[in-house]
Amino acid sequence: ADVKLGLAAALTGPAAKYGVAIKNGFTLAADEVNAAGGVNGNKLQLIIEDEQGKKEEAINVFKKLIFKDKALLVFGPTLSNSAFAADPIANAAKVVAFGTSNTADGITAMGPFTFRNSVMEADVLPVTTRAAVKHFGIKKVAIIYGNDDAFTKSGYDVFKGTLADQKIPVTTTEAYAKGDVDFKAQLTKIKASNPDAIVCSCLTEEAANIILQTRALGMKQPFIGGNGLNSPKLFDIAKGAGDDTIMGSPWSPENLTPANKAFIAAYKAKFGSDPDQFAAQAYDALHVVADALKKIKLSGAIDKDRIALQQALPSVTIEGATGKFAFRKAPAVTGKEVGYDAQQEAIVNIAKGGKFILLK
Amino acid sequence: MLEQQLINALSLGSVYALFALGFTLVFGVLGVINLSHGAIFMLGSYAALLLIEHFALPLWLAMLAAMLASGLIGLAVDYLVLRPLRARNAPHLAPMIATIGVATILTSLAQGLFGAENKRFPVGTIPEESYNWGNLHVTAVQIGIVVISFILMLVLLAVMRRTQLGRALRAIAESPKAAYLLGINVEGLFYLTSFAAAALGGAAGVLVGLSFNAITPFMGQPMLHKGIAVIILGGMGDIRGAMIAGLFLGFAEVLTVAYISSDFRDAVGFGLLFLILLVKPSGMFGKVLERKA
Amino acid sequence: MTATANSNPATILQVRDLAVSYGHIEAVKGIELDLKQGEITALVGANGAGKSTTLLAISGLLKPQRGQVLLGQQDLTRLAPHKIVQSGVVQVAEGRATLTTLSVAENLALGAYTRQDKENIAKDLDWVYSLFPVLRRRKDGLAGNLSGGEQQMLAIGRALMAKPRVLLLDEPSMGLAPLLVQEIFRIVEEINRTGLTILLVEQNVRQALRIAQHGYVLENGKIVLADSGSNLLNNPKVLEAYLGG
Amino acid sequence: MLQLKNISKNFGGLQVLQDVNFNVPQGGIFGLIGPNGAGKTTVFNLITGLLRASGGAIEFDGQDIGKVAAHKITERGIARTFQNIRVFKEMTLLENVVVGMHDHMDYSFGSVLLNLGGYRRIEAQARERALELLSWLRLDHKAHMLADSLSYGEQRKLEFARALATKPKLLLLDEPVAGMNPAEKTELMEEILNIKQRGFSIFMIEHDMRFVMGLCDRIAVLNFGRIIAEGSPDEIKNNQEVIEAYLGKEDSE
Amino acid sequence: MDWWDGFWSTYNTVIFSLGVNAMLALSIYVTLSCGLLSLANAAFMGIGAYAASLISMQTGLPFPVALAVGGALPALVALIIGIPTLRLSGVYLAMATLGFGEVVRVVVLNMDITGGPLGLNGIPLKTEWWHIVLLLALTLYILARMRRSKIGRAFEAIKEDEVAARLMGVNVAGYKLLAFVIGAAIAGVAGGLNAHYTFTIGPGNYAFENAVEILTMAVFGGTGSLVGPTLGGMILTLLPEALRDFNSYRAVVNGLILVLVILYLPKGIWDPRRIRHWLKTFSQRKPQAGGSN
Ligand SMILES: Nc1ncnc2c1ncn2[C@@H]1O[C@H](COP(=O)(O)OP(=O)(O)OP(=O)(O)O)[C@@H](O)[C@H]1O
Ligand SMILES: Nc1ncnc2c1ncn2[C@@H]1O[C@H](COP(=O)(O)OP(=O)(O)OP(=O)(O)O)[C@@H](O)[C@H]1O
Ligand SMILES: [Mg+2]
Ligand SMILES: [Mg+2]
Repeated sequence: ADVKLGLAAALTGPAAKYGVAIKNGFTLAADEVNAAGGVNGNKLQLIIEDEQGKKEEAINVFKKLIFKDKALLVFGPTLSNSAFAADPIANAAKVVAFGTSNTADGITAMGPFTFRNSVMEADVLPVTTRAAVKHFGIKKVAIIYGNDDAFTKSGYDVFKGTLADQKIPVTTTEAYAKGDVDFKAQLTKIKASNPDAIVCSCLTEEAANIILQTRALGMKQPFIGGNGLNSPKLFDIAKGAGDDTIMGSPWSPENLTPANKAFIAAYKAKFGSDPDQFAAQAYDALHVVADALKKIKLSGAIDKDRIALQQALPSVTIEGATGKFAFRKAPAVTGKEVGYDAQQEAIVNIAKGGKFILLK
Repeated sequence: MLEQQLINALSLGSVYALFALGFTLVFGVLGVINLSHGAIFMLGSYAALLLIEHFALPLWLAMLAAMLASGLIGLAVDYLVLRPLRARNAPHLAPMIATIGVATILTSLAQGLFGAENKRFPVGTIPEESYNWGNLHVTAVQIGIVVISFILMLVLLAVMRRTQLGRALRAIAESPKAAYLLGINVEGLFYLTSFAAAALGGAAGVLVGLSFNAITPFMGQPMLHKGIAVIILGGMGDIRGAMIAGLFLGFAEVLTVAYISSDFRDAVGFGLLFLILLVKPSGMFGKVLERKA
Repeated sequence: MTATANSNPATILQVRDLAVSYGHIEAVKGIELDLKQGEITALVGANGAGKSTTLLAISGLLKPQRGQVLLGQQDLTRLAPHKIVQSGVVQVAEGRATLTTLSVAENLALGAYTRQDKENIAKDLDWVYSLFPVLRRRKDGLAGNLSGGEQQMLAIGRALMAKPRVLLLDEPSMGLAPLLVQEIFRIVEEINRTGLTILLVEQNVRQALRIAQHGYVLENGKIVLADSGSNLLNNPKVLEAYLGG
Repeated sequence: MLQLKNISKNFGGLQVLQDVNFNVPQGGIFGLIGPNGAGKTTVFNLITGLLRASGGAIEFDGQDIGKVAAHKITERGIARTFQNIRVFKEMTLLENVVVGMHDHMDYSFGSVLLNLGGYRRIEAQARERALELLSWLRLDHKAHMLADSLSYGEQRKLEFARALATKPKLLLLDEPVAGMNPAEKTELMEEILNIKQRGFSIFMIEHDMRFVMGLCDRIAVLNFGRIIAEGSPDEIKNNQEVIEAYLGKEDSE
Repeated sequence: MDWWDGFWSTYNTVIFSLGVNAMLALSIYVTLSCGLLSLANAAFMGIGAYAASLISMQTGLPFPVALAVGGALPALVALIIGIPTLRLSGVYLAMATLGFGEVVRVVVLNMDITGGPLGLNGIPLKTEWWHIVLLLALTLYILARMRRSKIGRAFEAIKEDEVAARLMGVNVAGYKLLAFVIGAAIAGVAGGLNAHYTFTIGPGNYAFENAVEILTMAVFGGTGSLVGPTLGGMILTLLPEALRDFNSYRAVVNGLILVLVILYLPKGIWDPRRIRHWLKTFSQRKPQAGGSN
């Protein structure tokens, strides 16, 4: 019989740029698994629903996938905010909610059925910062971040902590809001504070624009960023101006492991464009689940099978597009059972000639 | 740093003013807050982008064509949506909400057609390097925006103040019925206004697309918010008011970043709007012509 | 009133079987009117009889249910409102439709909006200013600052700027002080003497019929009486119903 | 009962009223006439609290009402009609009149919520009274129609009924017969006399001389913001200054 | 019964939202019925949601207390800002209240107790279906009673002609404030209910778009009676669910429906006169398709 796996992704609305990549990653992986005969003879069937990046929609979609479609597990939702709304539903129904793009703190504290393979910024940014400081000999930095977005704000919080830990003074901290396109006022202020580098907790499109405007103001500082910058779109917009940007992420197109090379080639063949990190993590997530499914025997009683899957997942380890992957139990919270975070090495990249290469 | 911030403010303010020009024109003549203006602005940007990417048109030509295209969209919106509402004398809320529907439609169509990602104009569409005087940096687009928005405003003002057409538009703004009885082709001028306003919106879209490299289906929304603040601050339908209020908002935002905190930048527009309305209930430049009894 | 020599001038505007409705309410129920070249024709009737409705339909602002308005051979009901003005039928609407946010001079300039003979406009402006000297004195002020009577004069002056062949006046004396009422009627007569055809709607029945060559009485959307002005003024029915006995 | 003492009013630089003094006596009909723009409506707006005087005092029944809020002035017993009709068009005639009784409907929010007897009784009484007022003006047969469907003249009468519903001691009428034909004016004249007979004092602005002279006991004449004459109709009719400023040469209308 | 269980667990959030959105639409209906176009209801909803959630999360107080505070706090804020704001009329009031909403959003964004942009997560699930039914019914009952009293008539009179209402002895400022406060309280309670079944709230949930959405629900349903907003809130909640099959063009269809309703049903979906008219034409000529106009 088919194994039904639900996917709740933001396919329309401003978050669609991630949601669509995520959907692509999943369909690619599912097709691969099915082409190889499925799991224990069962085909994987993806049921994809649009949650529009809105919390109410995420709840509705989760409920539909869990109670109506009887999915064995649900992937998604795309944004951390939506995950805070939807994951409690899954935990209450004892169904695994598997996030591939939720990096915010506290996601996996929601319950034992919450899993994610998205690496938390807290794991990545300290490594990135240390590498950047060493590479450029940085003494002081300025920060710019989006202050009305959960992702960029938590990235900022981590950066702030990291910089304090590593005793790097911050010359000025500037914020912007979603939809802003003109950052010159903030950048002029940063320029006056004369930092050695600019730390940017931003999403790709804003980062690209920020970089371009920085150069237009005659500033030459390199940028340091996290996950949000890890996209070829950065260079579609910023072109060469993005060079010397240092970015840490679990996935890089330059990471030439066989698994990654195969993924990139297959993705290009299927969708005609370069994959990004969101696609890669989605791709890996499906393989993680397929691996877990191999270890269990489906009884056909959905409730039991769901719990069996939850118990099989934590021990899965794979060598995927994002490299070596394993789960680790989320930090404990009193009085509550917790879920599982990703245990993965961060890869530090530097932009050269309009793309990210590994920083040696 | 102050000099650079003043330049930043001037160019940002001009962007707001440019967007608000068309917005306030429709508001002034048709008495409608056309909430699809942001979407039309966005489509103008895409139109020029397509023409340059696929047909390699020179920028000025692409810009004119984009203005034409967005003007036609504005005309279609007027014909299909606003005209029937006028015909039955619908209260103000109706066109406002109908244009929300239009904006939704246009935005999601754009997303279907062009995707959700950011686009930018090809490198070299416009000189990208900045002109430097010592520590001051100004780009060609910045200069372009300031100059173009001032020219457009002056032209629009001259038309409204000094020509028979402008008088006719002001007559319509005050009383369509009186305008009809003067032999003014009121419907025709409604269409013309919607067309012109949308074309101005399209032009703003192209210039914003050029200067910020962030063309997305959603780019109209934040601009619309600012635009609303600007046209209300400037007084209903007041072209000069919109221009001054646009600049004012630009300066307010930039100076907030420079001297207070960037955390509050986006609250400045509406915060000021709120405060100013409390002190002066008809906006900074609005005049009230209401008799009591 | 003396019935003067040219006793049989040509008809310039004809209303044939005109009916106008607001939704389900029929306000004008098939009326006939003839306006003779160069004459004043009065249309009188109680509140809500349908007078303003008739005028609005002639000007094309209301779509008639049926019937025609003929200016010479031309059927006005087929024309857009601005074309009707262009063809020479101009209305001064009820309630002083002055444009209060424009200056007096701008109001007058807009009066000539449809005119093709731009060279004569200045001359006509002088004429209007000589009819209403107060307008010349206030020409740069906002029309909204004029008093009620002055606004009424402006509205009439503005209509004259269109160089109409037929002038429709809807209650020009409403709300005006006695002195001004006399002044307005004097002006209407004066304009008429230049050869302009006028359709005058008035509540001020006595004065209206006194200066009008012809009159119609409208009741509940129907014409109930049509006669010369002076005959109507002495008609016992009119005396009773409209002049308060 | 109403006294204006040295009232002046300016809008920005425009001096609209200057040292206006007059008394409106109890029980009769007092008229205020004057050219367009003389400031008559402004006087009403000052009395009813819609505008504040720039100088001077207004006393009603011996109390200063110059700074009292408009709705409180209504409570004290002054009601008015408007020059350009302001009926509530989307409400029925009956509802229009019941709104006028706002101040006289004393029931608590609680009795509304619980639909208690007190609330129901007061509502029923109000409706009854409203019908009665409408019948004074011969509008009762249209009580349940929307005010919008009334003709101009009927809307003016509805305004009367609504004003009467506030139980005024003094009724201010701003050009009550504007836009009516002579026959209708005659009819309305009778109705106003009726209302006076019922014990209301009336203060009216009107341009129709037959109407004013026929109804008023006393008349004041306002010209360019100043009172230029006050007296009985006959005195006013023959006052040279009034003829020049306002009446014009003898005319029957 | 199995079928029911499955249906209920799949759609109970949607069903909850039906009631909550009906309450929100009613909250703006109250102000509209008094002639006030206030767009602050999203902000009031947010204040209520935050207040109620914080009480649930940080104190051991029972849910009814949390909801009560969620209604009372926005009412208090409305009382304070209403006094200066309600002097404004028409679009100016709309924009000032929109500005207020934006200020609230930014304040919430920059506060620690509210979790800034991350919002509050892990709000306990406390809302049950009968809470919503009860509160919606209570809202409807109170509003219906008010409509039939001098309060409702005062609201209506103010909406039609403020000056005339004032001279009928209506304390215009007072009643406007009352409407504003009642609207705020209803929106706040709705916000509290909503927070306790969506587990998370953030400043983005109560922004410009949400304000406009609430208004749209009311106007879509029709603001002539209580039924209209209730229906409007419910239909616009269901619409996206019903349109799920249109996939990426769902928003287009959504927008189109909005435009069509505004164009062809001027008084909203619920227009008793039109419905009666339809029923009549239907029963009269049976086989002929298409109603008139
Ligand atoms: N916009 C409208 N909607 C519905 N009915 C209307 C409208 N305008 C006028 N009516 C009705 O049509 C009828 C004729 O009105 P009209 O204004 O033509 O009368 P009139 O003779 O000009 O009266 P008046 O002397 O009061 O100006 C009246 O019964 C009036 O109530
Ligand atoms: N709110 C206002 N703002 C500015 N000027 C005003 C205002 N109200 C009235 N005026 C001016 O004050 C003067 C007197 O106006 P008012 O309405 O009192 O005249 P009136 O005597 O009632 O005239 P009418 O007989 O035409 O009704 C006019 O010149 C008018 O333009
Ligand atoms: Mg009329
Ligand atoms: Mg007056």
